Parts: sequence; C-alpha cells; structure tokens
Amino acid sequence: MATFTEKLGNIDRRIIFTVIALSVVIPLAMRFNLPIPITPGPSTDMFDVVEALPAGSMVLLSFDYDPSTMPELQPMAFALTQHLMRKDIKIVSMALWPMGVSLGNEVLTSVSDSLGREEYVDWVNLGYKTGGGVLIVRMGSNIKSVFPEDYDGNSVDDMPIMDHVNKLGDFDMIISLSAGDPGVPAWIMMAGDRYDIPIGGGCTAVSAPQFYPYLGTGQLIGLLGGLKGAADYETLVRIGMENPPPGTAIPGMAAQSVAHLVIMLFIILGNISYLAEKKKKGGVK
Amino acid sequence: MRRILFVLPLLVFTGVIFAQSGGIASGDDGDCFIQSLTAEDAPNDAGGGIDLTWTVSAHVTEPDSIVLERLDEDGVWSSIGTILPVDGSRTDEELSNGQEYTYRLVSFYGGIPGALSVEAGAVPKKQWIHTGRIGMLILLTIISLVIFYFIEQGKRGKDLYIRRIAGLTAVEDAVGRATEMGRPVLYIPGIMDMDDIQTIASMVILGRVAMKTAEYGSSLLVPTCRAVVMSVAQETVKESYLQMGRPDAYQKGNINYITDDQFGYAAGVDGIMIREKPAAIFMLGTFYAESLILAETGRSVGAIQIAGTAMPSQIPFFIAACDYTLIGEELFAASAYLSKEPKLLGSLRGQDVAKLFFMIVIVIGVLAATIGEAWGPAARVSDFLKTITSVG
Amino acid sequence: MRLFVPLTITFVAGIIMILQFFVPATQSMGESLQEWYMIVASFAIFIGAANLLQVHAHRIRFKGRNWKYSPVTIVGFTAMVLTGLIFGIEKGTPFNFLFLEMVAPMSATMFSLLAFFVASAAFRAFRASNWRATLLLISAFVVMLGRVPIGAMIWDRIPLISEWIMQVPNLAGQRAVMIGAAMGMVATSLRMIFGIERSYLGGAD
Amino acid sequence: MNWTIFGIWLGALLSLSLYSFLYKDNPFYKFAEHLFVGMSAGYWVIYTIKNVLIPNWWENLLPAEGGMQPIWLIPGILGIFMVLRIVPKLASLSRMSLSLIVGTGAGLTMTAMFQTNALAQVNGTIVALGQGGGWFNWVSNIIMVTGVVCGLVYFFFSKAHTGIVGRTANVGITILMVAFGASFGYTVMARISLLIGQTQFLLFEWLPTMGIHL
Repeated sequence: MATFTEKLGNIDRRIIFTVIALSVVIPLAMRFNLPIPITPGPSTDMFDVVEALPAGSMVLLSFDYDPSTMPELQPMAFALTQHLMRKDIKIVSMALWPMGVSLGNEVLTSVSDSLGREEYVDWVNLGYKTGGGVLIVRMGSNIKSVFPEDYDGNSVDDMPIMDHVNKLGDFDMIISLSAGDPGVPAWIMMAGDRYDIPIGGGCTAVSAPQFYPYLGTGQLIGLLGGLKGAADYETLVRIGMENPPPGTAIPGMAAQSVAHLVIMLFIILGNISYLAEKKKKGGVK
Repeated sequence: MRRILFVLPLLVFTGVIFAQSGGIASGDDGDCFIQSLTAEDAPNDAGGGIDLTWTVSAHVTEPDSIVLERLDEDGVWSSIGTILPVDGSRTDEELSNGQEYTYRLVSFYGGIPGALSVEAGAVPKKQWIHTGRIGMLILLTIISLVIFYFIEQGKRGKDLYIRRIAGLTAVEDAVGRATEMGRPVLYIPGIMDMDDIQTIASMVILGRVAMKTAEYGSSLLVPTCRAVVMSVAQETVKESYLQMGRPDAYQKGNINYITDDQFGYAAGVDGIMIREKPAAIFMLGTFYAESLILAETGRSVGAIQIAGTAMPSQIPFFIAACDYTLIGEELFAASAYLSKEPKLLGSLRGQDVAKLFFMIVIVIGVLAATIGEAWGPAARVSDFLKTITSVG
Repeated sequence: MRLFVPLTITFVAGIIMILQFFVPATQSMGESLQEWYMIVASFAIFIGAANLLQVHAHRIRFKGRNWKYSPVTIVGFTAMVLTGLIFGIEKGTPFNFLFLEMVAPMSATMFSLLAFFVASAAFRAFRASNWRATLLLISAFVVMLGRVPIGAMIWDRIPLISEWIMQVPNLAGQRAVMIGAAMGMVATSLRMIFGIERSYLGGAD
Repeated sequence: MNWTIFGIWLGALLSLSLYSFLYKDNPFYKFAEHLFVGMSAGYWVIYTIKNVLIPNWWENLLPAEGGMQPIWLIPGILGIFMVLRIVPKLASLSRMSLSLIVGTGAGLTMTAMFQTNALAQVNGTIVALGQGGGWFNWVSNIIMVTGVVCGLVYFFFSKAHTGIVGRTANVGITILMVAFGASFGYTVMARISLLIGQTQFLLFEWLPTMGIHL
C-alpha cells in the first residue's frame, strides 16, 4: 500500500497537466491584473539605448519570427514600435522569416495610424527575403539591391525614408525580434561584428540565456526576453504617458505568474515527498 | 607536457598585428559650415567603396541641409545624397576600383547653395586581407595545424587515451534492452540539414548505433526533418549493416522523411513514439524548442533516452527528461569514443590543446588585466591578448 | 576513386567559404557559392515529398498500422501544393488561408504543449537528491522566483539575485559550453573539408 | 459562409485535437497529426519553390530582360543530381550535390563559430577581476572566470578526470549545472506564455463565435 508521500512523488502527469491548464484559463477568464516591478537589466538597457537615440535616427527593425512565437514577440514589437515612433525615429523594417512580414506589418500600420505617422516617410516595410545570414551580408554592401521593392511592391528609390540609407552601416541601431535561426545571432555575426552597428534583440524567454554572453561582450546592447521582457518594456514606455494604449503583455503576465507559482508548488511538493521517502528508507536501514 | 610545447608557439606566433591607414585629403575653411571632409578607401571590402567623413563648425550658421556631391567623369558635380547638418559619415558604394573619385559638400540655406567645403578624393581598392581578422586567421591556422598534427599522430598508431563519457557507455545496454523487449530503437538526428555540423556528427554516431542494432537484430527507426538527412541516414545505416554482415536486415523503409516543419515533425515523431513504443531513443544533433516535446513523450513511453546537443538552450531540457545527456562538445567526441578510431581520437586531442591554449590566454589575460590596473606593463599584456582575440 | 570528385567539391567549397571570410576581395565568390548551395539544398525537398507520398501510399496499399489516416496526410499535402501552385501564395489566397487557419494554429498548439511538459519535467527532475542536484534545483528556483512579481514581494533582492545568477554563473557555464562546442565544430569542419571525415558520403573510408 | 468564423473553428478544433494527446493517443490526435504532417510538408514544398527556386535560381538563369545566364545551370544541374537519389542507378551523382552542401556549410560554420562562439567569448572573459569596483564585483568576476576555465576542463577528453584535473572538472560541471538550472528556470515562463497565446485564442476568439463572452 503506497503511502501519501509516495503517491505524491509519482503523481500521474495528467493531473499536473490539468492543474496547469486551469491555472492559465482561470486568471485569463477572470482577467486578473498584477503590477510589474522594474529592475535594471537587459530590458532597461534596451530602453535606455532607444531613449538616447536622437529624433530622426534610423533604426532597422527585423521581424524574425512566426505565428508560433507571437504570444511573446508580438507584444515586444508593439511596445518597441510605439517607443520608436513616439520619439520620431525612422523605422525600416524587414523579416528574415517569411511569416514575420505580415506580423510586422500589422504592428507598424496600427501604431503608425494611432500616432499619425506616414508610411515611406517615417517607416517602411521592405518585406521578406530568403537567405538569413547571407542576406545580411549582402545588405551590408547595398540594401537597395537586396530589396529593390518594399512589401507592397513599390520601388524603394522613390521613398524619402530610403534617401539616407544605402547599407547597414547607415543605421544607428538594428533590432531583431527573433524566434530562432536566423535571428539575433545572425545579426550579431553578420552585421554587428562586421560593421560595428549596435544590435538590440528581442527573443523568446527560452533563448534569452544563450544571448547573455553576447550582452557581456557588448555584441548585444540590450535584450527583451519573453513576455516578461515585453511587459517590462511596455511598462517603461508607459511611464509618464497620459492615457497609455492598452498593452498586450501586461494582462498575460498575471496568468503566467499564477501558472509559474503552480509549477514551483509542484517542485516543492515533489521534494517534500522525496525527502520524506528518503527519511523513511533511511530509518529502515 | 608535450602539450605545453604546442601552446608556446601558439602564444608567440600570435604577436603579429597589422594596422593600415588609407589616403586622406582634408582641409580647413573658416567661413564654411563644413569644417573638414575626409575621403578614403573603405577598408576590408571587395572594393568599390569610399568612406567619407566630415565635421561641422559650431561658429558658422547651421544650414538647412547639406548635399554631398561627386565629380563626374565629364567634370560635372552631381548630388549623391542630402544629409542632415550634423557631423557625419557616409560610404559611397558601387564605384569602379582603381579610379579616383572626388567629393565635396554644399551647404544649402533656404534652398540656396552657400559655401562649398574643401574637396576630397580617394581611389577605391579591393583588399586582399581583412585587417581586423589577421589575429584570428593566425590563431585558426595554428589550431588547425595542431589538430592535423594529432590526427597524424593518431594514424601512426600513437596510443591516445579518451576519458569515459557516461551517456555513451549506455548505448550498448540501450540497444540490448530494445532487443530483449522486442521493441524498436528510435534515432532522431535533430531538425537541421546536412550543412549543420551537429547533424554530421549525428550521422557518424548513427553509423555506430546501426552497427549495434545490426548486431543485436533490433529494428532501427530514423524519422528525419530534412530530405537530405534522410538519404544520408539511409546510406550510413546500409553501410553499417553491410559491415556487420547483415545487409538482409537493413530496412530502407524505416528511415523516413516526415516534414521540414519543426512542429509538424514533432507531432509526427510523437505519434511514432506512442504507437511504436521504442525501448531506446537517441536524440543527437541540433534541437530547438521541440527538444522537450520529444523527450517528455519518449519518457512517457518508458524508453531509455540518450540525448546530446551543442545547443546551450536545449541542454537543460534533455538533462531533465533523458537518462543520459551529451553536453556540448561531448556530442562531437562521441564518434571518437564509440569507434576508437585513431584519427578521431587524434582530432579530439587537438581540440584539447586548443582549449588549453584558450584557458591559458584567459588566465594570463585576467591576471595581467587585474595587475594592470596598478602596473602599466601588465596592462599591455592583457591589451595584447584582447587584441588577438578580438573579432573584426 | 569514386569519391575523388565529391571530396574535391567539398574541399573547394569549404576553402572558398573560409577564404571569403579573411580575404575581402573574394567575398563575391563566397556569396555566389552560398546562393548555389541554397539552391542545391532546396531541390532536396522533392525527394522528401516523394518519400512522404511513397510511405503513405505503401501503407494504404498493404493496410499497414493506422493506414486509415494515411489518406489524410496525402490529402493535406496535395491541398497545400495544388492551392499554392494554382492560386499563388500571396495574402488572401486559398494557400494563405490554409496556412493561417490550419497549419499555423497547429504549430502554435504543438509549441504550447511545452507549458505542460516543462511542468511535468520540472516536477520529476528537480529533486534534491545530492548536493549538485540541490544546487541545480536552487538556481532554477531562484531564477523562477525572480521572473514573477511575487518574487520581489517575498524579498526585494530576489530579482537581483536571479539576474546575478543569469549574468555570472550562467554566463560562465554557457561560455564554457560555447567555446568547447566551437572547438568540436572547428575540428569536425576541418576533417570534412580535408576529406578525413567522409562518412556522410556513404560510410566509405 | 463567413470565412473568418470558419477559419477560427478550423483552428480551434485542430488545436483541441492536438491537445487531446496529453490525455492519451486517440483518433482525433491521429487525424490532426497526419493532417499536420501532410499540410506542413506541402507548405514547405511550395515555400521552397516560390521563395528560393524561382527568385534565386530560375530568375537568375532566365532573367526577365531576356537571355540565359549559363553559369546558373551549374546549381540547377547539381540540384537535379540531388533529386536523382530517387533513381538507384544514378544515386551516386547526388554525392556531388551533397559535397557542395557539406563543404559550404563546414567552411561557413568553421569561421563563424570560431569568431563568435570561441574568440569573442574568450575575449569577453578577459576582465580585470576588480572591474566594477567593490568586493561584490571581485567575487562575481572570480566566479565567472573560474567557471569558464573549470568548465573547459570538464570538456577535456584526453585526461582522466582524477586528481587535480578531476577536482577542477568537478567545479566545472557544478557551474554547468547551476547554469542549466538557471536556464531551465528562466524558460518556464516562456513556455507558459505560449499556452497563454493559445488559450487567449480559444477563450476570446473561438468561444465568442458560440455567443459565449467571458
């Protein structure tokens, strides 16, 4: 007859699955809300660098993700675009992932409309080209030959925003929102290291730890990791803003926190049962 | 101690650092908003580029805009771009190598051109060596030579030791267990293509695992995410079965392509796991987020799991869900360990020497930098080490 | 001898790629080679498609296990290929609809299964069985706490400690793995380029 | 028929079918899995044709302005050799194509990895131990440098892990374990956020189509 602690240690994983599902569904359905405390770190570094850019700077924003990582990266795209456009920084956007183009376009158009910015003057979406790192290298020498037309098929030669950019070196900063390969590492290797342009990154929380070494070396100047990074940025952008637009990252954080706590609770329970069992076995010896 | 002998020349040879400067033409003009204009050949390119930099005066009225002009072959100045009136730089691209180009900046006040800047010219050239990468080239060459040297030593029959790697001692047991239980062995070679070095390493290990399954007579399933990997896997496994004298037992149909899609592949392999209930699962190669989807499902069907990847972000999940995990470089050591082939063992020793070299560089560099905060000459040593390891 | 041509191609291609990294004048050669390689690799997708169809046709013909589901795969495959070829892949085409409304949600769902698996893996694996496992457990736990607001509520230093773990021991560990693995990759690449490793060509040594 | 609602239903039903796998294998999962494999394979075929083969090969071989660029026949021929793997008699031709892929990949990886994952990391580890000032930064820097060096010792293969090497390697594997724990802990939230995305879709897009508003 198995004791309680034994049963607890070998709990059917389907029970864990059910509890996790409930801990996400309930807070979302009930619309819980929790405040986000901000601590200095890669998110604030990223914010500070963008904040320090003068109006009129050129930023390349690359949407290197697809719908499967939207929950984490789309909120970042919104917060970053809002910050950049509010500061009158010009955005040239593109995508190393085919599905990134339309996701990026959704963000750019909606933020641009809400702030009254003008396509081709304040921002442009160049679209997607295959090639990853190779493509970046080619952009290093000439962007207009890589992207002769934008996403909608208009010639980039006629666009005021493209007057000042011929190659990657003409950008003041490159930001890649990246869900994997090609993404941030490709930008670091093929653009940052080669042409000495500051690279900022946004990534899924899972890949964030592997980018820390790049932060340490300065190859990456700031990093938004996962929904937490997005919520940090969203919070930072909203500081001092009247009637901030509704965010997408902050509400999800509540559900995430609850589920997160539930997992920690499971780990604690697992250890209690493990230690209790060990003690019992030790007693028999 | 032999190894130290190899590290020393490495340290000595790396002392060659080059610096190169281009042709400069600049000048001063008291009345002009543009203080100086410099033109030089863009460094480290295939030619066709000229870097232009300029500074502006704080005392002269700021113009509305400045226009960069280039002198055409027929002696006419034409605009190649309008620029904000601040200090700046610009690279003119797609020029012909070997031809001289001359530039000037024109300040515009209310649409009317004002004072002209000095003219500056340069000749674009292609470079035959990337100056920022010379240190790296030397290091890479020496490390390569060291690796070749030890491969040669191995081939000549020098006895080369390799330490125990836990996950690999279990390969035989895992395959044996599958045979006893009458269940298949599942081999997952990651989700990247054959151009990925981890996939290549995985194919070499697959050859070894296939020899074991041929020997024990258990069936081997290899679902792949890339068509090229499928065909290489087929050849590799066939060859192994042939070498073990069991060509009859080779089943080409067990090595299939599923889909190029990351999660489509995960769904398909999960399906295989729960239906075929393999007794042993190998996951070796490049993995991304699907790592834990596969490893947890494999665990739920009670398989012995041996995983290995050099993807730092996925190693923790394999450690949590698999019985044995090859961490990083261990994946590349696996083929040497399993085959005990002299050339592979030699290569592994070469890698060790390279790591030893980096460790020495780090230790000396850190000590020198620390002492260097108080004593200048030590700082020069650490600066030197930082320079040779810098990436241009 | 049968391997002479393939090994030469590997050697030349490898050397060009290394050269273009150090010699700017050869960059354009390297760029064309990469474009070629992308094209050649892309053709392989047809082998994959052929294999997929063959496996499922075979399963239907011989009534293999779960053969009743094989037509689903074939229909799904054909639907994507035909709509893509006939109507194109732009916004608003049937191909795009099928992708956005079917393939993309299925991808996202498979991906989100990780939320469940990460919980069950953490529950099972994080046990304080020895001091090293305890250290792993503690570092995981502190970092987890540091990622949620409640961590800061328990003790305001927790987010800082978690950040420290990420920036110091984690960075050190990741670096060791990266440097080691890079050496493994350099050595393997060298063996491939110089034809010492040729098992990828079919095991022939 | 309302295509938007139809699309939401398709997505929702397929999602639920895939989730049912968490309970156990069942016909719904089998159906969704087989459909997913087929559709995604088809997607990549079309994607490759439209995004790689046509723009990068066909349009270079036969440019719109007319004339043929014979140099582009070479990758085409090697590509076709690749496909010939299906024909057993001609399969050996594909070795050439494979060699091109492997050689290019090896050359590219070697330099990129050496630069970014080896040299840059070594470079980043060379710091003055007192950098940043204060005892806390001393301790942090010592742990960081020791961690990297001992971690590298763990990856030594030609020395038995005994004696001093063994003890250093033990410190190394300990640092690695702390790193992996941290990396795992850091990831947990990200994984949940994926589930949140899907749950939001089911709760706030699918349920409303049935008149259920939360």
